[in-house]
Amino acid sequence: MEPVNVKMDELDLRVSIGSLKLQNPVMTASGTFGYAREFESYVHLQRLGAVVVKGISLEPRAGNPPPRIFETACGMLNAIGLENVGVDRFISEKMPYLSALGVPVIVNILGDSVDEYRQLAERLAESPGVAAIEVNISCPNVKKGGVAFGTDPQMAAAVTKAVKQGCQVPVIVKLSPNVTDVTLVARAVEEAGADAVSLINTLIGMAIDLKSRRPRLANVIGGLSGPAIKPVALRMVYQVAQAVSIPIIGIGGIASAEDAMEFLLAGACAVQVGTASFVNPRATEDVLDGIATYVREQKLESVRDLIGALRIG
Amino acid sequence: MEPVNVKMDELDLRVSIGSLKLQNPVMTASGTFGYAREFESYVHLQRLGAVVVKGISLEPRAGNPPPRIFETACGMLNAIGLENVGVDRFISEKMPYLSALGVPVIVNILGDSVDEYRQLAERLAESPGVAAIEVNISCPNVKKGGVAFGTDPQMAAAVTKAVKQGCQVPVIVKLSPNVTDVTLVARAVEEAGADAVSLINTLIGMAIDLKSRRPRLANVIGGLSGPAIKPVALRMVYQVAQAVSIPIIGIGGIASAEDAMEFLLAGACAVQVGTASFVNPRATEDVLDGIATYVREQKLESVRDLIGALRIG
Amino acid sequence: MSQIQQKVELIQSEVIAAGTVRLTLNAPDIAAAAVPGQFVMVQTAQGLDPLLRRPFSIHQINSEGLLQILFKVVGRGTERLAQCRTGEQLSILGPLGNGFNLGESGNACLVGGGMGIAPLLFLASRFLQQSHGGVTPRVILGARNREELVPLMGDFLALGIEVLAATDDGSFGYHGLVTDVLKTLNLTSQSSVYSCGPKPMMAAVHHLCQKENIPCQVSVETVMACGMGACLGCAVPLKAGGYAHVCSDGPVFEAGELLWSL
Amino acid sequence: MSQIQQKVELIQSEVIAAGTVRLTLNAPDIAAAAVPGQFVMVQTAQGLDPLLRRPFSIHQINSEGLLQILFKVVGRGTERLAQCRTGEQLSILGPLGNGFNLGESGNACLVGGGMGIAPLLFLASRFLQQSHGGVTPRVILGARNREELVPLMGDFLALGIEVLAATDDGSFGYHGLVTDVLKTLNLTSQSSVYSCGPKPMMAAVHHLCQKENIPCQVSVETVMACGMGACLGCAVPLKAGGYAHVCSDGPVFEAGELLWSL
Ligand SMILES: Cc1cc2nc3c(=O)[nH]c(=O)nc-3n(C[C@H](O)[C@H](O)[C@H](O)COP(=O)(O)OP(=O)(O)OC[C@H]3O[C@@H](n4cnc5c(N)ncnc54)[C@H](O)[C@@H]3O)c2cc1C
Ligand SMILES: Cc1cc2nc3c(=O)[nH]c(=O)nc-3n(C[C@H](O)[C@H](O)[C@H](O)COP(=O)(O)OP(=O)(O)OC[C@H]3O[C@@H](n4cnc5c(N)ncnc54)[C@H](O)[C@@H]3O)c2cc1C
Ligand SMILES: Cc1cc2nc3c(=O)[nH]c(=O)nc-3n(C[C@H](O)[C@H](O)[C@H](O)COP(=O)(O)O)c2cc1C
Ligand SMILES: Cc1cc2nc3c(=O)[nH]c(=O)nc-3n(C[C@H](O)[C@H](O)[C@H](O)COP(=O)(O)O)c2cc1C
Ligand code: FES
Ligand code: FES
Repeated sequence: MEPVNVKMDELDLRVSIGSLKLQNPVMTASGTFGYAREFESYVHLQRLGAVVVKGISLEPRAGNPPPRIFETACGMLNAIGLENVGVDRFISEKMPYLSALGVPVIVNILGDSVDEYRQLAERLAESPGVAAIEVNISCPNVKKGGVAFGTDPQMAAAVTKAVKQGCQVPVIVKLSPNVTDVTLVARAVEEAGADAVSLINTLIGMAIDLKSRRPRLANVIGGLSGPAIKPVALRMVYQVAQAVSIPIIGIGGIASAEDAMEFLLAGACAVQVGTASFVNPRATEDVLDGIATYVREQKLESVRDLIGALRIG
Repeated sequence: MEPVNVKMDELDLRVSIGSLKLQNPVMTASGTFGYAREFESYVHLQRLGAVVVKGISLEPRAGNPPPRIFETACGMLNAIGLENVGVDRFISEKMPYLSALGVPVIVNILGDSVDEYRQLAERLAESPGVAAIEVNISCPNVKKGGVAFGTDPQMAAAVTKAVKQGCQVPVIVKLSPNVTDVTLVARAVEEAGADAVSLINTLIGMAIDLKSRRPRLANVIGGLSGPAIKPVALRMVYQVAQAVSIPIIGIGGIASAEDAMEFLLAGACAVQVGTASFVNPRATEDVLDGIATYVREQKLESVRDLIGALRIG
Repeated sequence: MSQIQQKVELIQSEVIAAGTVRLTLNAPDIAAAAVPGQFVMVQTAQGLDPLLRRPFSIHQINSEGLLQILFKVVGRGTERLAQCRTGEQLSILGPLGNGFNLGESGNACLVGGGMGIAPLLFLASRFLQQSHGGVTPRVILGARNREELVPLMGDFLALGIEVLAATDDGSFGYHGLVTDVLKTLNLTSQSSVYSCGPKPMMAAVHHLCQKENIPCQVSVETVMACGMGACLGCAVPLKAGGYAHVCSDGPVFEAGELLWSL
Repeated sequence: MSQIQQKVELIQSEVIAAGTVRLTLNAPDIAAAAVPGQFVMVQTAQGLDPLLRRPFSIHQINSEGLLQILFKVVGRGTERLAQCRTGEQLSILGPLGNGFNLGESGNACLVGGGMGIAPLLFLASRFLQQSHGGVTPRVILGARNREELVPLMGDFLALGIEVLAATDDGSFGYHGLVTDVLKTLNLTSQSSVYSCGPKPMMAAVHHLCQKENIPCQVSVETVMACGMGACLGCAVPLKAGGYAHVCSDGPVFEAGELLWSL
């Protein structure tokens, strides 16, 4: 692993997501960083703002049959099918390593019913290392639940309320971009008590193999991520920033510090790096170093000076 | 200009969009091919399936202030603001050249009210060269009208009815991808009498210049097009193909014959090539040559064998 | 207007100053049709990223069909081009745009700043070669400092054209702006000024010429997607209202037609 | 498990048969840590397209820290790699995956088809170098025809290993399948088979070994995004139900663990 080469002692990169204090605004995106250990050879994990782990369900899930991924122009489709070890094994097998890292651990959860979300929140609230819960109401891959929760403001609010009731830690609701008006869902979950929103999850996409005349994914459709979707993500973050007053975490196609700072300017308090970590496993740390360098070179008092600092008109 | 190098005499590439017969399924996308003349040095225009021209409004429009375009990962944002010469000058200055080409001319129209759409259809119906009208209810750039028509099934149906009343030529309604469920709008315009639907128009996106902290587009938001959006477009064409029985024209990120044929397999009867024509002005003809070569090599009876031939399960 | 899309061979790539590169392409068809002020659109990637072509003024052509572009490395596309190696094939479109109007003027003055000198070399050689007896234009070139300016002057000197130099820091030639030098030439309404460079420089040249009633043509830059009038992305505001399109109505304009306040 | 992300220099690029390329990279850190059957993820573009890295088996390493990959040009990524020139820097990740279990076997047989031979060369040399006295594995290689097969054999012969060849068209060696050759060797449950190649070939090898009760390891391929266990994209179905991940649980598996019907 490369040595840490950007001095950050004197820089103020701290941001808050409600009561959750982060040493800097750079997190991992759920499902793209495994359970963090996978990246220990590449990234100084203790430098991250927070680690967001793969989506966890009540019961273990085997996931979808292959092929599960396909590369597209500046992006990729995935239909992993939310393969995960289930909440019990997550707590017993994965949390010990994660909580020892010394950075906030945010657990992404998904359920098939409002009650499952509540149960997940309750189970995780018992695990002391969990700093916050990110509620995935937007995954497009599972037929039951996933889609409906994220596209219907009322359902999204119901899930938010249930999770809030189930736990004391900050609750971040992760929004789907596959909607006509993302601000409606954002406002609904804000009213329902969400401490923050994160966006965007993947756009729904598809690809076809001309040779076999079959879909490239066994699941037919999948989630589009990567640099290709960044303009859509940035627009939605900007729109939501005008609509809600809770903190926003920006996600979608972030591969460089410049990308990340665009999201901060648009109104995000923090960002998540997703697909970029597949291409460059050190992407999260590279984004962090780039932000730090910018804050130093521009002599900003803190990284918070960037948040929402977009100039219009 | 390069000589025509793919022999097509013996091949059956014909497709129909309702009563409109095309010699092949390759069209241009509105707003990306000017008024066709711009491409006469690069493309044998008479070989195209149809020419779709830049969106026309009742009155001339100056368009948005610059910057109007910005390159993104495998795509571009545009906020041209529907600059156009207006329907009168279009008919007097542009139609003579277009109708002399000998290929169907499809006129893309946009209005700020249902009545404007009807008036446009009536005016164009008087011009003998107009083979069909494509109704742009989806352009995200103009604050009045544009967005609402395309995202609300009832409004979309109202516009469709008005245009149908105003003219006898086939009416193609162009759908917006910025909706939760594209099939709802597709079904609504089918019921309202649309002869075909075309999709997708651009996704709404945004980009920010870190140096100036300003949006990259004077209009703040713009339409995302190009290869980046192809997976979303293909998914929506596939969904709409399951939902309606009128012909579908596939649009979005098509840059090669392989791309085009994916749309045919997903259920489109024809395709439009947009942003790719900026990068490779010969893109439409290259797509056509590639399809012809495939039809010959695979010994298909006609290109129509590909339409909807996706295998699932 | 006949435009060509072609793969052409890179014959030579020269770094003529830090971050400034000159490419020589074997493009006889485009070279034969080109006039000064026109440009080419160059594809910079093999894949889909960067997606769009990049516009470059035609810097010089010769009778063997070689065409040169001169550019500064400012981003991903120009970086890619700077890395291209001799023998590689580059896809280019051209010649595009309208070009300068050389008119009757026996008293032409070319005013370039930074990379704005790129189209002026081709323009200067055309003045020298004009059918009704060549004329030697006057040339004023400005840059930030000696390092930037001197490498750009060589080609003009080789044509036998004297260059009036100005640098921001005074490290070479006149210490100040090109407009200060322009003032000293006592041009009249019978002269013509041809200018290309950074926007503030061209605005200053325009205002000076307007005051003195000297005809002035400028070559302007905008972001472009197509370079051929199809996307309408390259709008510049006109004094009379509305917009012109740099790729098809320009890139050369009568300075007075444009709205300079923006 | 220590994995490294590094820019490494391309030392040599050889076209060893039509569409088959071998790259030699100066990657001492990765080479030092690698075991046979592991792979590297190689970035093929400078820009964002193609976006994802491509996985390639480690074909050979040497004591000077050079690492080779051997691949067929099948798409955009491999095309790009085939065009890379000596001196270029390539970003690679590795060593990844689990590698073959060399076990105690004094009677190893390596069965490769097409590009499946790539990891077998490294494996064969390790067998020769094993600490407790080298053993010479038997090697069966199959391909469609002489043109494809012969260039792939040279490195094994240079190691002093005899190659049993099989071609689909009989133009070289045995006319038929590698499994036909494998049958003639009379392997037992004390032997071990190591196989890599097209899926139908590996399935046939597996079924033969299963019948004869011969231990068999296979190296399998899937599409990959990360190569390091993070995306869960590289699933292969297991006989016992559920999925394994080729990049982290494999790419080498006991053939009996996998579900071959799919
Ligand atoms: C008609 C015309 C002729 C031109 N001739 C020349 C020439 O002869 N020599 C030369 O060096 N350049 C010339 N340019 C500018 C040149 O096209 C840009 O420098 C180039 O496109 C940048 O590409 P890039 O990918 O390296 O930069 P990008 O990565 O696209 O951009 C890097 C930075 O430069 C800015 N930028 C990009 N294009 C422009 C532009 N046109 N104007 C101002 N800022 C820009 C971007 O906003 C960004 O901040 C010309 C432009 C036009 C329109
Ligand atoms: C662990 C591992 C080790 C590998 N080792 C080698 C090696 O040593 N030598 C070698 O030549 N190849 C090897 N491969 C396969 C190699 O990774 C692919 O050929 C390569 O990724 C293709 O990239 P491309 O961009 O050229 O093709 P693409 O443009 O991505 O694809 C071109 C065509 O090939 C198909 N394709 C792509 N990847 C695969 C794959 N993994 N399996 C089957 N079909 C595929 C695509 O569906 C498409 O039809 C290995 C794969 C894995 C997973
Ligand atoms: C392979 C893969 C798996 C993902 N799994 C999850 C998940 O379990 N839960 C979730 O909320 N989002 C998941 N996502 C979405 C990402 O967290 C992120 O929202 C999306 O990929 C957009 O960001 P990016 O463009 O930076 O990748 C996944 C994305 C990918 C590519
Ligand atoms: C510069 C530009 C201008 C456009 N103008 C119009 C228009 O006037 N009317 C319309 O219906 N669509 C317009 N579009 C959308 C395209 O027709 C097409 O739907 C979209 O770009 C997606 O296709 P593509 O990815 O192939 O470009 C425009 C697109 C671009 C890039
Ligand atoms: S660049 Fe497209 S119209 Fe000028
Ligand atoms: S390739 Fe990502 S988990 Fe295996």
